[in-house]
Amino acid sequence: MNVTVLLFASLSDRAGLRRIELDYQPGDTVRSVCDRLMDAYPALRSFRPSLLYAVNEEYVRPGDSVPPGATLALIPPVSGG
Amino acid sequence: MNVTVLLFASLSDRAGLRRIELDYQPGDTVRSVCDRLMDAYPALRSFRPSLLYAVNEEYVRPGDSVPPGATLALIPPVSGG
Amino acid sequence: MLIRVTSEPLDTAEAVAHVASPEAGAVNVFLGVVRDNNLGRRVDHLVYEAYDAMAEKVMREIAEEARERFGLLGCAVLHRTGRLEIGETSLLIAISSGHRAESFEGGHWLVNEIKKRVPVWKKEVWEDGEEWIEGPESLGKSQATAGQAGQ
Amino acid sequence: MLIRVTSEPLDTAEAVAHVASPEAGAVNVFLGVVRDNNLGRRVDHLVYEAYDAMAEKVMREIAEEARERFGLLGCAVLHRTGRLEIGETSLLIAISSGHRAESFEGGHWLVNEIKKRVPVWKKEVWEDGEEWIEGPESLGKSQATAGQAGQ
Repeated sequence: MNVTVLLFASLSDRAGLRRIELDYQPGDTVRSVCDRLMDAYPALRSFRPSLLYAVNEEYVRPGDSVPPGATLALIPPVSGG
Repeated sequence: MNVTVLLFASLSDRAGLRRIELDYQPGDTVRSVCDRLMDAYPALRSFRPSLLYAVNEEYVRPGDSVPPGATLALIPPVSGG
Repeated sequence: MLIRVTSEPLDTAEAVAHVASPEAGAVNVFLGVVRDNNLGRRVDHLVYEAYDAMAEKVMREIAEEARERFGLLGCAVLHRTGRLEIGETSLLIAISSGHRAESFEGGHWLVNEIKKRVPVWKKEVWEDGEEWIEGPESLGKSQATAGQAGQ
Repeated sequence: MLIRVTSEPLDTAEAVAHVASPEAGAVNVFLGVVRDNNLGRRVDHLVYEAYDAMAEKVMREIAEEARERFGLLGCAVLHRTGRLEIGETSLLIAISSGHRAESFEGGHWLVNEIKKRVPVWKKEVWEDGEEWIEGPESLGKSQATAGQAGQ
């Protein structure tokens, strides 16, 4: 199974892509998936302190688990309205 | 010269008219014009404590003067909006 | 500024278009609408009467004051008179401002002042009777608030 | 409730019609509009990007919460995405309630929550460059407010 990671706004501009598939690893959390992602895309590291996270369209905490097949969205500070 | 008195809402319903012309008397104030009006239409007396007054479309006080030719409006508590 | 007392239906799109400005980041629109009930009583329709000329004058004064107090860019205030059915709009306010806070605060202030100061009266008509409503609804028959306007 | 994230222009009349109710005495409409300037800089246009599915979900949660908190009768929240020119509407909120106070308070609360919690981002495009705006404008680059949403 995979984990799908979605990127938006400045993050997606920096990475040059909007959607990444990573292999799921047993016990994956938001933090562990991010660690693997940042290893593959070191340019995203500087964004990490400001990010919020959503798993399957719900805000979650960095320690929360990411189930196999889930979609993890990396959410920079929002500016809608 | 006359003084024109305008009546609205419940006041106008009670008097059965919307507009009354009274003779101007030297030194007329809102109070003196009202006194003469209430003598002619005693049914309006009970309204008096709740009224505001406007002379020529500006709110005024009961002691303010009413010049010859002026329009005095008797204004029940407003309920617009 | 667009200020109007009229027996014609009020047009939200007209008011919004009137307050458009390239500097505006926020537009707030308030509609006072005829409700089917008041103080537990079923309302059939309302009749609004205005001292037309003075009502427009006072509405203009209030709008000028709001523009200064809240730094508004555009302001439209329209009041309808005559017979109004349930769901029809009796009061229409549109304002524009740089940011959202002023648009909400300015709009709320405007409605409150209009209800206190503008010479307009509302008659409620029920199935079995009718009554002129005098004074702000929230105060029932008290004239405390209206009384301040002339003093 | 009418909740929508769309690249099509937002229609005020549709939103107002949606919240109509015979029990409603007040309707409040808020338009977030593209300003020609921000923090002293001249803006040419904006580009809004949303995490569409989640944005609608969060907008719906916020609208439900507003309905309970303020006793709203009707609620419509629409956000536009894509390229928006000066004067175009990016956010449209319409709510109805029995009385005016809730309509102003509920509308203001809704806009504030939407700006804190809904996953939408705005890119400012100037004559000579562009930048993603991240975080509420009032706090500049700080993430204090947005940070609370996920914790």
